[in-house]
Amino acid sequence: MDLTHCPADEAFRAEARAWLAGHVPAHPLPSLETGEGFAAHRAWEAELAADRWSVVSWPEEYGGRGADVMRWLVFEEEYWAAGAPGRVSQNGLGLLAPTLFEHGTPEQRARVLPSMATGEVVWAQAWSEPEAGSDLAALRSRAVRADGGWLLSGQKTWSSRAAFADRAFGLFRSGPGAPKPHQGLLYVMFDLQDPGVTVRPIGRLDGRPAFAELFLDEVFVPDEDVIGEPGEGWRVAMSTAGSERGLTLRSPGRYLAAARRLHTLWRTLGSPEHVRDRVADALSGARAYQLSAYAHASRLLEGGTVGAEASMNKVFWSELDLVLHETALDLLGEEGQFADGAWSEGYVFALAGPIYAGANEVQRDIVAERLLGLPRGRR
Amino acid sequence: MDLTHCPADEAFRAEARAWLAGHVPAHPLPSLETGEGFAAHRAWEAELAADRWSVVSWPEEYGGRGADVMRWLVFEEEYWAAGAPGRVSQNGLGLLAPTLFEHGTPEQRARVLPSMATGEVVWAQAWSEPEAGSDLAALRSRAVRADGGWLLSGQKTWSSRAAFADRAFGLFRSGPGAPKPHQGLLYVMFDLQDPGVTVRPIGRLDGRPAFAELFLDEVFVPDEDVIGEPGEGWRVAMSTAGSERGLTLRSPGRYLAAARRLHTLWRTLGSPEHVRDRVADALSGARAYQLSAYAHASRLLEGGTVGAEASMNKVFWSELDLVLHETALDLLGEEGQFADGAWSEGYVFALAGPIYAGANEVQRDIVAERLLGLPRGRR
Amino acid sequence: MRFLPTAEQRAFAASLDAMLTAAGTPSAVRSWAAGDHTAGRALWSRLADAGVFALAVPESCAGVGPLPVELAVAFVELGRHAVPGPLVETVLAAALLAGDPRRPDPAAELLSALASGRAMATVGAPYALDGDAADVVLALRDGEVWRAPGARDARPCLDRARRLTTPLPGGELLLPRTPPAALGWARLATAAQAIGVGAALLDRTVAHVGRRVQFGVPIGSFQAVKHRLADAKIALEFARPLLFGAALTMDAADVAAAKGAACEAAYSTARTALQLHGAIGYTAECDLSLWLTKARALRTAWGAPHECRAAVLAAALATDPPHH
Amino acid sequence: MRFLPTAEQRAFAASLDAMLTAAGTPSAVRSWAAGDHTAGRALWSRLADAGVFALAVPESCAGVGPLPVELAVAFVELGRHAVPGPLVETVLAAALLAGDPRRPDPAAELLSALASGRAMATVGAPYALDGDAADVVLALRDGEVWRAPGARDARPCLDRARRLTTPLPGGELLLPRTPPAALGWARLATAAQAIGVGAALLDRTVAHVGRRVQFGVPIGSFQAVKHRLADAKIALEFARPLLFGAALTMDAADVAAAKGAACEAAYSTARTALQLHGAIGYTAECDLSLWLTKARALRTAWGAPHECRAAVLAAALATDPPHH
Repeated sequence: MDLTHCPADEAFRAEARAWLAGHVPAHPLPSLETGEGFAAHRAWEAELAADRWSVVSWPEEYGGRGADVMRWLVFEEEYWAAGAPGRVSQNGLGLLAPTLFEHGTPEQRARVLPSMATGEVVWAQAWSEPEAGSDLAALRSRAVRADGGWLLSGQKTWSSRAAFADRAFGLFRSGPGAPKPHQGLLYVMFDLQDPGVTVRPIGRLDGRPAFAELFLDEVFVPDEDVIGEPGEGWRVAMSTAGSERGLTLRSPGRYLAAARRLHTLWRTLGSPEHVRDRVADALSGARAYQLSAYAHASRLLEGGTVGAEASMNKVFWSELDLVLHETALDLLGEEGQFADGAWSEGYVFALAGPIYAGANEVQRDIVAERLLGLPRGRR
Repeated sequence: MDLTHCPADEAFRAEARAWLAGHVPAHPLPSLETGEGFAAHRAWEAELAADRWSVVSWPEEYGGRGADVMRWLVFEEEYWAAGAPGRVSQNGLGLLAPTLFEHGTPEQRARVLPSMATGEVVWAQAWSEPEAGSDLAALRSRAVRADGGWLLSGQKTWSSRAAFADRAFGLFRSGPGAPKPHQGLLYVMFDLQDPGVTVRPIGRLDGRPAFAELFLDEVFVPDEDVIGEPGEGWRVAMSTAGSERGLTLRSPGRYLAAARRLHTLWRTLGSPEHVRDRVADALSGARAYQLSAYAHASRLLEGGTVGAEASMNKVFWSELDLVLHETALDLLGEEGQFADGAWSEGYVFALAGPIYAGANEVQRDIVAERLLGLPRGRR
Repeated sequence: MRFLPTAEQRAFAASLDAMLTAAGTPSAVRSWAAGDHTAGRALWSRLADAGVFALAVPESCAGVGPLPVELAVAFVELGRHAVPGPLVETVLAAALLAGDPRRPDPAAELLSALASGRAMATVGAPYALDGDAADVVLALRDGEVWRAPGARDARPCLDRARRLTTPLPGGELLLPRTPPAALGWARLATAAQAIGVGAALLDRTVAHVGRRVQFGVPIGSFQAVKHRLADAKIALEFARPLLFGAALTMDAADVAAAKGAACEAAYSTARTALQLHGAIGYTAECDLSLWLTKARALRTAWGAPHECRAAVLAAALATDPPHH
Repeated sequence: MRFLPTAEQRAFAASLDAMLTAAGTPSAVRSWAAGDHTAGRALWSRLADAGVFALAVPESCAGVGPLPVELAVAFVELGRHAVPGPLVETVLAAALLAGDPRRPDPAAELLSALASGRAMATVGAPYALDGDAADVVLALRDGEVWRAPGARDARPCLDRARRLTTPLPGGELLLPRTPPAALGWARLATAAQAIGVGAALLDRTVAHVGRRVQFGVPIGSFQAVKHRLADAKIALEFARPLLFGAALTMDAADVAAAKGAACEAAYSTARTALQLHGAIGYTAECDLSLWLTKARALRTAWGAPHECRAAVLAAALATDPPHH
């Protein structure tokens, strides 16, 4: 049992740190959820990619550095500690790319990944539907077989980034008569600029269009944009959920950096007593999440898996993030009310944490049933 | 809307305060849950009764002062502020007496109440059974018809005070073929000294026998000890739950006094920052509970009722009490670990608060279903 | 002792509720947030006609006050309907001006304008809410009360219907000393507003979870959902008596306890409401957002929770000397 | 980087677990609480034979340490089985005596007795746990380490298996200065014990709610029950890496963070365990009580939560200067 990174990982850390020190913008970019900010973040992806820092965990042939999960954790620590911008390609990198590596064809990988790595194509996810939030099996949007491909119709919602993104990926019901709701689904990529797609941006609490509704009316997608076998979409989508995804959805580096920023803010404001406990707990919580990730990464590197433990991670980071940002606003007092304050957008973003990527209520059910073995309720 | 007690209530307050100042023991009595302490508390009941302070809300003919619920609140404020001992007759006063006033015969009242008022007879409750905790409808102990009365058999548990008490009251199944589990129950009083009753004291966390298991083997009770109609026991037991009981189970005076004691302790120990918030919240919480009780009492005095609101009270006071005592122990640090410390028995007692008198989980279900109108779950 | 609202107080609340329901405040809030104050001003006039702004103004200055209980009754309804504008600040301005017994001329004149609804006021300490909309901008400076010649730098807040401005320097000295009790009126009104905000959030969420089906059943039948809502209900129900108790005594500690408890209850109800609405609740287009963001803003305004706790403890210190 | 227990560490834990399971610790705890230390001493010998007390003692003094990771592994198991006695204090005594490089003669001798299990030690600061059972009573006095001639005034605690005593005055000065790092060993061992206590409470409660039927179903199928247990699981699972991270670095802030998180997780798990067991869990005769009361005691011992937080913040201050 040890906590010492190998020399190669430390060399990698030093290289990343040096590069970031020379490239991270001196001032924060405009909000990612604005047209201007989206473009600035896209340019930042290109800058990262130019020196092969945008997709460090990918193989070199696709623009990466073949970093294993431990080295990825190191990169993320440095990335967030340097105050680097949020990642506009997060959805593609975190959800679509792992799926392509596991289920895509070589042709798909060659076609899709390089432009994702540079930010030339930004991907949005299209999972949820109005009647299917935490209950994804209730999907109703459909894919109908057409010559050489499929026609997609229906409505998707809460499509993050879709207001400004280029393409999207999601699940559609291709076998309406499937005996179980998880069967008969198609995992497919499609173009948001297609004339059959209407994108209606939705403002989040602060009014910024952080997600959109998508209306699809017979949008043709060729067979080459289907990932995995038709009808197997659920399995394709879920197969990456059980491994690294539980670890890489939100990296510890992010919270370590945020906790340190909070601590600095606290000291700068004279270390007021009323948030002392929460500042200390944010530091400890971020450290706990970091160490837990090291343990999970160690297990993955030995061929193990991360299953329902991902549900514990989800609850932990989302609540840590929210308390951390609430504490910052409490510290700031009146100043914390402004929409353009240094912590405000982070607070609004953190408010969504317990809701998306599987609401925390569902995650707690999973922890209780799969990790503790409690009887399934009616839910 | 006002918060001014009428002159008569203020005069009553002054009289109570003066009496208590002259009679409350200078040193705390030994623990109620010991033989020695039980006797001391019984003697205290006699002392209260001698000057008609033991049952102020009862009619004068039974030793009371005919105090209405508002005046009772005033009495309780003075009682606890004076640091007076806990009430060994609590179960009889709070549960059996209201039932007798509503459903008892004049003969029963004349026979039972005076000795309850003096502490000569201390009553234990016998509701729960091993398989029926929060789910009282699952009771299995039975009452079989006999000549001029009933034969009680079965097992009761969590019978508070039964280790040292004289008599008990509870529900027994008299109609085993009743179509619904709440039907066919008998509300009955019985003698703990009866040869058919075996009392097995049970130690609580600190080892003190605060309750007991009761094994009943054909214990004969005459018809005169049945309250209400046979088969109607559930209705009899529940009828008093909906009115004053929700208010009188735990009086605000108790928490006001405890919060003030906590505040004094905090200041005496130098006002340490780490519990500041909780001390302030204890003061506010006790005040909120007091004011809420005034509102409920005002409504009762106008002929209104307190129904499912009692479930809110239960959750509120039990959690207030626990946090209050945890805070005291945190303040005391190492000193708070001793079993004989000034706050220790209160802490152990408070730990049980969220469990008894309807577990807080059940109370929250009631609040959600009856006050908010949410759909009943499978529970 | 009769710690229940009178029939008149209940009728006052019901009439405001009915008026605001009919007025459809959400659209007024949205246009206010967009910088168009027309609908908000119209609401303001109707509230003034109902007497809301006269409650903190003494009869000697064209008011009907001071009537803190009625003010609390009214502000619960204002919060329930998320009425926009410097409501609390106008009350505070009145309490400031009424609080100095010498009451110089311009102050008396202003008081009557506030009571009648002719003037909307805000108070900067340091920021002034909606100074771009207000007719009167007061500024608290080193213990003095000034009338500033306006306000600048309107900045959008997380509650989009609130814009914090900075009073312009200079202006006219109104009172040489800030009347110490005036802050209590701001806290009381804020606490009442928070109770109303919390009640609206709870009501809307209860309705939502009864309708919204997931996994084949209304999500309101899930025990975890029920218990969160039960906790919100309990927190609000025990903050309410603190509010009215404070209105009756106007004791600084009682007011602080009410402000703290009401705002914490409203904010935790907001968190519950957001969580149980899920993504739809997180959108600006869902009306829920109007109350969600207000719950957070009220928590900070005129005394954050830790400041309220400090006031509670300071009062306990005065009344409860330690025994050694 | 391999932040997982080694096969040897897992085997060590498993062997202790098997040994303690076979020994049936609850009856030893009960007799210890009643003042009969026989069964507890027998357990102690077997733990010493397994090498538990040699882990904090350097090889130069008949120990096998310092091996803080193995110590943490062992103490998790001691907590899981609620082993009674001054376990942490014996480790602390060893750390104190080993911590002074000059190590005077009596200290070296004592160290070897502690490592072998021949001597059970306790440390008073000011109270000494189980001083009536210990062979060696150390006292921390004004920065010095003394060997007291015994202890008196054994007082029962809320954890009935713990009796706090006061070291007798006088005795022998062992070390003129308390080695500053020694407290870290006490905190680490306490944190590990708390993790084990929490794990035992969780396991027993999961088993109970799967069996206990109310309203016609196992109470473990109620969502409110599930979520409380899920929260306990999450708190314990995120305290565990802090524990082992602290064992690896032995950094004061890491150890304090681990102590704070582990003890808060264990205590909140205890609250959940009690609530979900209901009345049966509240009885002294239910074995659950042995862990319930220990969770509270460990939270206070060797650094209450606020003291641990202060250590975390002090370290952050040193490593993270503010930017202005």
